[in-house]
Amino acid sequence: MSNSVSALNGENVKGFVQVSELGLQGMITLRANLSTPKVKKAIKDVTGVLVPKMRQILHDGDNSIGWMSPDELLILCPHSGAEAMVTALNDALGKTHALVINVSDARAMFAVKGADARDAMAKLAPTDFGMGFQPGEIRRSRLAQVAGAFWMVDQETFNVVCFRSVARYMFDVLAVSAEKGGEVGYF
Amino acid sequence: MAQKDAKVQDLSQESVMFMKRYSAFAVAREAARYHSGWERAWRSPMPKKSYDVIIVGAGGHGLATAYYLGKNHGITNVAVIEKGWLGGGNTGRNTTIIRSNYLQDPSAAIFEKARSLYETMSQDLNYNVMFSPRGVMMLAQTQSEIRGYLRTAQANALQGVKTEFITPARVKELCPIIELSGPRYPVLGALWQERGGTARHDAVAWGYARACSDMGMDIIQQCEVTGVDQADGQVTGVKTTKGDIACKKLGVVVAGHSGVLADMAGFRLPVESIALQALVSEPIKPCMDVVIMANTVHGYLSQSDKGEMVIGGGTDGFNNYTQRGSFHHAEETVRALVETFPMLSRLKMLRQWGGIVDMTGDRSPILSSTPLGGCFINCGWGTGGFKSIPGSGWGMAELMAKGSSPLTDAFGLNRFAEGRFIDESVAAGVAH
Amino acid sequence: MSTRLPNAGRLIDASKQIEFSFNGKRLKGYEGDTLASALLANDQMLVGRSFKYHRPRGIVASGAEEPNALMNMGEGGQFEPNQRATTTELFDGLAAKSQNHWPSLDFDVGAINTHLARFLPAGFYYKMFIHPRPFWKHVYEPIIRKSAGLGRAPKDRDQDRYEHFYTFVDVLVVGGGVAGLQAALAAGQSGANVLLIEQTADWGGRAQVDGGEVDGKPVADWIASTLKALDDLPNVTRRDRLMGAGVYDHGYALGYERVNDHTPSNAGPRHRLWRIRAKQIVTATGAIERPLSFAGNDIPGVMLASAVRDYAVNFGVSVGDRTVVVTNNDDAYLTAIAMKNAGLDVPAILDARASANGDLVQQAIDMGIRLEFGRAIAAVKGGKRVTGVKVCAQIGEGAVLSEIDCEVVAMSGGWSPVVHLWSHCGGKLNWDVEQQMFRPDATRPPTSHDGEAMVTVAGIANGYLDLNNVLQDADQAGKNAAKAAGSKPKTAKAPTASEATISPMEPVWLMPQGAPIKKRMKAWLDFQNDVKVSDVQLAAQEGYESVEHTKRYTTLGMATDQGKLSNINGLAVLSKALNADIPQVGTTTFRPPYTPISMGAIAGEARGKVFQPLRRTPIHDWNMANGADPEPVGQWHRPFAYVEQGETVHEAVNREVLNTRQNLGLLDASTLGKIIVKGPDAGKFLDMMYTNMMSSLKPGKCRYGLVCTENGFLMDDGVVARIDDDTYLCHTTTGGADRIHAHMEEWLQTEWWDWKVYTANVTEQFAQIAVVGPNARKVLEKLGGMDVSKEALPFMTWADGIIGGFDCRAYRISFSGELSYEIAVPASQGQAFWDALIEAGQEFGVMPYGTETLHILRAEKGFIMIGDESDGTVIPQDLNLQWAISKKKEDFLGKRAQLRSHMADPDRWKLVGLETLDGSVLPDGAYVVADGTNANGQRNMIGRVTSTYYSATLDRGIAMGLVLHGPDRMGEVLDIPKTDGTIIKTRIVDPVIYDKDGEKQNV
Amino acid sequence: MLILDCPYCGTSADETELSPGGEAHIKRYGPGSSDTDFEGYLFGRENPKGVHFERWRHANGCGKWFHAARCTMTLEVFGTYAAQTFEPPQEIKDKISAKRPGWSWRDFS
Repeated sequence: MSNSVSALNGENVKGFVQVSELGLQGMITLRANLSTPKVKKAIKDVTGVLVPKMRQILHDGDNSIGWMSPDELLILCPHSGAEAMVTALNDALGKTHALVINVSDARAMFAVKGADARDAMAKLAPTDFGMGFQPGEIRRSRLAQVAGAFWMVDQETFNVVCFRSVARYMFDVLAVSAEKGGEVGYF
Repeated sequence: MAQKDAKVQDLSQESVMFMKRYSAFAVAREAARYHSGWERAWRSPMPKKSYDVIIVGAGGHGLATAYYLGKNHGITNVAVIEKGWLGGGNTGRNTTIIRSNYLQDPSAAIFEKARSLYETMSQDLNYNVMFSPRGVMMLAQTQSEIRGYLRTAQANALQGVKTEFITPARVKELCPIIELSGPRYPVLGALWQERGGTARHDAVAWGYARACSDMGMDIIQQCEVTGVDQADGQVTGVKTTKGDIACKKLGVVVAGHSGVLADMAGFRLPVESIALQALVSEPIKPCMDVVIMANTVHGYLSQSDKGEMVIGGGTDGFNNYTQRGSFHHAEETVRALVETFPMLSRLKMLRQWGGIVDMTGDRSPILSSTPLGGCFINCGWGTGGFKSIPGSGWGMAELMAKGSSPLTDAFGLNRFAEGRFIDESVAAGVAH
Repeated sequence: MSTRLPNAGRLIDASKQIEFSFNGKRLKGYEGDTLASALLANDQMLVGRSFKYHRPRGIVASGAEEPNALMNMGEGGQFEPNQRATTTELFDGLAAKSQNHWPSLDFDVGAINTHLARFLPAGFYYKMFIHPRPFWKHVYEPIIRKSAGLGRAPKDRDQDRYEHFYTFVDVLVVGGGVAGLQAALAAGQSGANVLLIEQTADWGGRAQVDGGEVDGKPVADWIASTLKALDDLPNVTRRDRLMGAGVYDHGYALGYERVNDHTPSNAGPRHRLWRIRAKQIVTATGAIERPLSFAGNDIPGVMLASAVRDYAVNFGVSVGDRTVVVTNNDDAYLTAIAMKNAGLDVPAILDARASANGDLVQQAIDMGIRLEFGRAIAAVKGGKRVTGVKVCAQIGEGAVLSEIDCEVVAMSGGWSPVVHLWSHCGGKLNWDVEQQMFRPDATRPPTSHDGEAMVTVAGIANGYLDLNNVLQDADQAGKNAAKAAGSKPKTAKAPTASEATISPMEPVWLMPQGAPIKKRMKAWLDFQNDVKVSDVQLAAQEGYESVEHTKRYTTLGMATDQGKLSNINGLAVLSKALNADIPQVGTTTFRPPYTPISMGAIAGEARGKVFQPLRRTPIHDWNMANGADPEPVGQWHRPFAYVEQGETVHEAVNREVLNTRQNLGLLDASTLGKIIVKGPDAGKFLDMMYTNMMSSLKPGKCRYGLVCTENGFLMDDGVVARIDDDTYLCHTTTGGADRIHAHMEEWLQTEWWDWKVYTANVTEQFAQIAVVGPNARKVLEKLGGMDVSKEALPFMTWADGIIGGFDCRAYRISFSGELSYEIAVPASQGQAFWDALIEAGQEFGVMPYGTETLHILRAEKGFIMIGDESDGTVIPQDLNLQWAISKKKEDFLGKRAQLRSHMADPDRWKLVGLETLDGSVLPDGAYVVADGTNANGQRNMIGRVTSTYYSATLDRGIAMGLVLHGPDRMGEVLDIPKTDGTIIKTRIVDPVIYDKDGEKQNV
Repeated sequence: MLILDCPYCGTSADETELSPGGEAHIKRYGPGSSDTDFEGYLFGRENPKGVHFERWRHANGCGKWFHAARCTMTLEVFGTYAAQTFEPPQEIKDKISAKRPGWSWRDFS
């Protein structure tokens, strides 16, 4: 619907890296036995993306799938197409025991962009942001005081997902980390 | 051997007779001769072959138990056995807060007994334990905390515990360094116990030890219990690293190590040992003359006589005997307190440590007889051990001497099977 | 006179003068100075007063071990007490004030204590101030407190910011001296990912001052080339002004970076706290020189020998023209040599040893310095500064042999390795008899998660005092650490230094050996806390035999320097007094941090708006903009009431209550938990989770349910809707959303993992709005789109549809007793839907209402509230909720627990309504009393108030409570005392007092 | 500050990503059980100085519960394993035996 708004409606701020809320983003939680051929096929058929392996995030066109746990995936797609994709996945899964649910509005998504993006992220999460962390990996962790998931889009950009209710906190805390004068020059 | 024992006995009698009373006059007299005349505060004897009562654990609770066995019940043929040094456990590693504003009747009874005994402890023991009834306030920073503390105030009024719910303005008056209008957790009032406060923790152990020694009891340090002897379901003595010692009754008062002793005595306890964090700042000039507890943000704060800000925080959630806690608990406590006490931000943390606390299934202590006849246990004080020392000792002594005590009856081991818990964490629920 | 030498020191940029002030006096220093060096350069010998006796105190050391030079620094939001002058880099405009004196540093009334010292020995306060009882709190303690403490308490909110930084490395090397550099190089060349940290801004450590040759080159050249080599390695990072503050379990190290302490006007954080996970930690933290104990060793001008030469070499500062060196080892000779080299006078070296013939001794002799062996200081002359020393034989009782005029006494009692970081996490120590020091015992290291050693100590910190051994040891430590972290060390050889001949040091714990009591009472061990040799001896005499007892009894080592200078000396004195060996008496436990770190840094970024996450519903901003009085519920801020202009909160609540009962109220219920439970076993699972039978619920229907803990207590409640055969949606309380979801997952994952059930917490996917009141249906019908009639959507059913163009799910449930719908729309449309309701509702008298109105409406209906009627000790049976406890089910969580004797006890207090005879509102939390007292003298209680409100609907107080045999005593009048003791007469009534037959909600 | 390897998502999780969940391998007693068994189930806890088995949840991570074998005296972690089991894997028991010969815990040794 046209009156849909994301948590922060695309707010952004520039420090030594840029922090942006990314607006409306379709997201689907899928829980199932991910090793069964039927589940794999249903997901590939509907989204065009393969089922990712442990801590992997795969992309194809507008859709991405991130590995959340051994029986849970996060499917990213255009916001307006999420409901239809839920229906399509349910149809494709048929009677298979699975849970597919639209969580687009339960979440918020951010980009942290700039040459020192790793430094900004390393102020918040107890995660190794060294060169071992590369595009293609998704990590769930804690960012300051809230849970989040993040992955690299390219060498300079992280995407971060958190719950919608704490979107303001996430934005603010990323912005504080990115404040000029706080460059670390570590990574 | 018998002869040697007798000699030890004689010597101890002698030193009992010469134990000097402490006073300003005595200090002045000693100053004249450069303090060369001070006696040992307590004797360090070898154990006798048998005692009427053995207390395992020379922390505050163990020593207090021994002291009141002698003082209230005339039982002085007592040994207090300590694995390390007396007062070297949690008695000397806590934030020294004394209060009795508990909600449930049994808790309020034993903690108020303790608090009232602290009032006169320096005089009783002739040892200045520096009880400082500077007042304890528990901040209400949410509506549910207000309701919880109003309820406690109501209960306390009926329990003979003097507390009142005070306004934010009064909070500020009592504690000028507080920020009332924190954007996140404004101070909405407080439960105030005017006669709560602090005491010098080491002095409590030392004072009891000196008084016990004065009554002829043996405090045996550096002596580890390695086994519990029993016959026909009755305790008969303990095996120790300084030999076997017989006793008629045994009191186990070893906090975090209770499980190990219980194992030796052949029973199990609903107790787990975990680490509790505390830290102090560098000393500054007096700026806070009350004790603050902020439960919403899990922080406790007072200023010691030396000027250090003493901060107590949360516990780890896992079994741990290392006396080291995880740093993030200290971090959570500090950041929460800095929000309500902004001046803390520019103080520095001087020292951080962990104590091992023994937690029961309902977070209330166990003062109880045990499946082993003549063997009694006092443990599970969790984070509330120091404030209860004299009350715990008083009740435990009565329990051991008479078989029951109104102070301890509700804290029996049987309550877990019956579902009769003493839960002080009530009203913490956040719902709607 | 303390002055600047003509040749400025190696750290000073003499072209850049800096202005600063001390006690308001404007002084000049140079870039590169520390506050301490600048003060000395300005002849400021007196810098503070001691803790207990308020003795004059001067600078003793040049680093983190300094006990005396602690300052109040800065103003306003940048004021900070207890700043150590020796580790404070000078900056333009620095304003420092000395501490712990009144009215002034030079004339301090508190100094009277020094004359009373005889009456104030260790532990004096335990023996005094016992009578009369009230005097401790009201007279003695205030005096003691006032004279104790050090710096002033800050008043203003900190204007600086702080942050944290996480990093994961193979090898962390702490300390940027020669050992640290070589260890980092060896580890780095092995390919390990290395972080090398140094607490100061200067690399190279003591070697920069003390000199030496490495591989035939001056050590300074070696340091420069090694730094370059490290910088060329991409896998090595080195950071200065970053102190290794603590080592914790599993390779976790805390680093304290002072980013802007020296540039306070810069943007950016003041401090950054590094949380470093290292596979291996190498501590190359050097050693600290020990003072010697002699009478008057606390007079300003008596300094550590190494500090005296540090000030000369690093900062070009002469502390005085004439320096007497007193020592028990060769190392202090370096100071004599440095003084001579700087053109200053060294009247004598007093060496307590009978003889010595090391290279440095020979060098001193060659330079013509007067050496006196077997000598000691009998007393230092002077008050606020040294004027000379009286010399005696070390053996004996201190008969004065001669007097020497001097301004400086440079003392050295040997060196103590800095083993703090090794010990923080359990590393054990051995006593090295030859060198008289505690050294790390490599066979008893701190261990990590894998049970293997995680810390290695390198160089001087490991007890190697000469340069060549330091290099070999550090090289091996670096290689070993890299290997343990999974790299392959290169076989490259370590650099070598020429070996020097060193004559053995000799333990000297008291000067002279047989010093009488009057001298021992003036021989300081702990300068800041005023602990003297006589105090430790008194503690031993009184039976405080354990080192922990002695420390606590005397306060030795408890000051802000944490005993860096005093611990070993005190331990040695104690062991002598007890006639035991030092290792027998033990060492004390080292606790983090190494030196104090700011609370600001610990709190990190979490202040102000990012203090804690504040959870917001999609309607949060509207709520706050429309008068919401925020009530924290968990991390949410829910509107307590929407207060209009000119209204009190209480009035707002009454207005909201009446309006909702009479017209139309809207509640932002988005915070209520919503959990999807799906799968073939979902019904079976919910039958275990809830006390009710949920598997029998029909799709399209709703059922109120109770969740208990396995211990039987009521945990949460809410309405469950069955979506389809396989799917349920469980509503929880606001606080329960995350808790109940976690509770479900716990049982599914750890107990019934073979059951086919998936859950998902979809709380935040929806904005949920309660539309409540007689006009509720009208407003929804006006918006139009779905049939919300009684027939199409009966009470306790739900349906999907469209209202006002919004996709929604409507639940026909009521927590108020009114006609009520809870409408869920996607969160992204929540605000728009709320706006639509407000607009459409105008003609129906719409008003938003808050949590207090929610509470009152439910209380009027006798509905329980989790957290009010339940508090963790209440079981559903107490609340007469037997109707919601299935008798058909064999099992559910809490069922077995509720069968225990105390829970089945008929004497448990039970829920009733309470009505005051005078219509007043009962106090919150009040108790119902019976006659008499219990065995502990407490008043007998037979019940308590659980909820109490003013009901605008009924214009009187309403309440619920738990009362002994309550439901059997309807109509009885009870006594409920207030805290002032007055009694409120209260009648037991039915808890449902509004619309008993439930007609209003079922229209 | 513990780190535990999450057996589900393969990360070495910092303690602040985890929530502790008490003793592992506790057998549930429900309706029909004796008072003693039920008390033991709810409150009887091992509190060993040494080898211990406990539950953890990767709360700020993949959300899964797992078990850890850990020493309460040194905090050494002998291994982590999935929660869907009634006893520790042999491999972890062997590892403990190698490091703590003669260990026992409840019925395991």
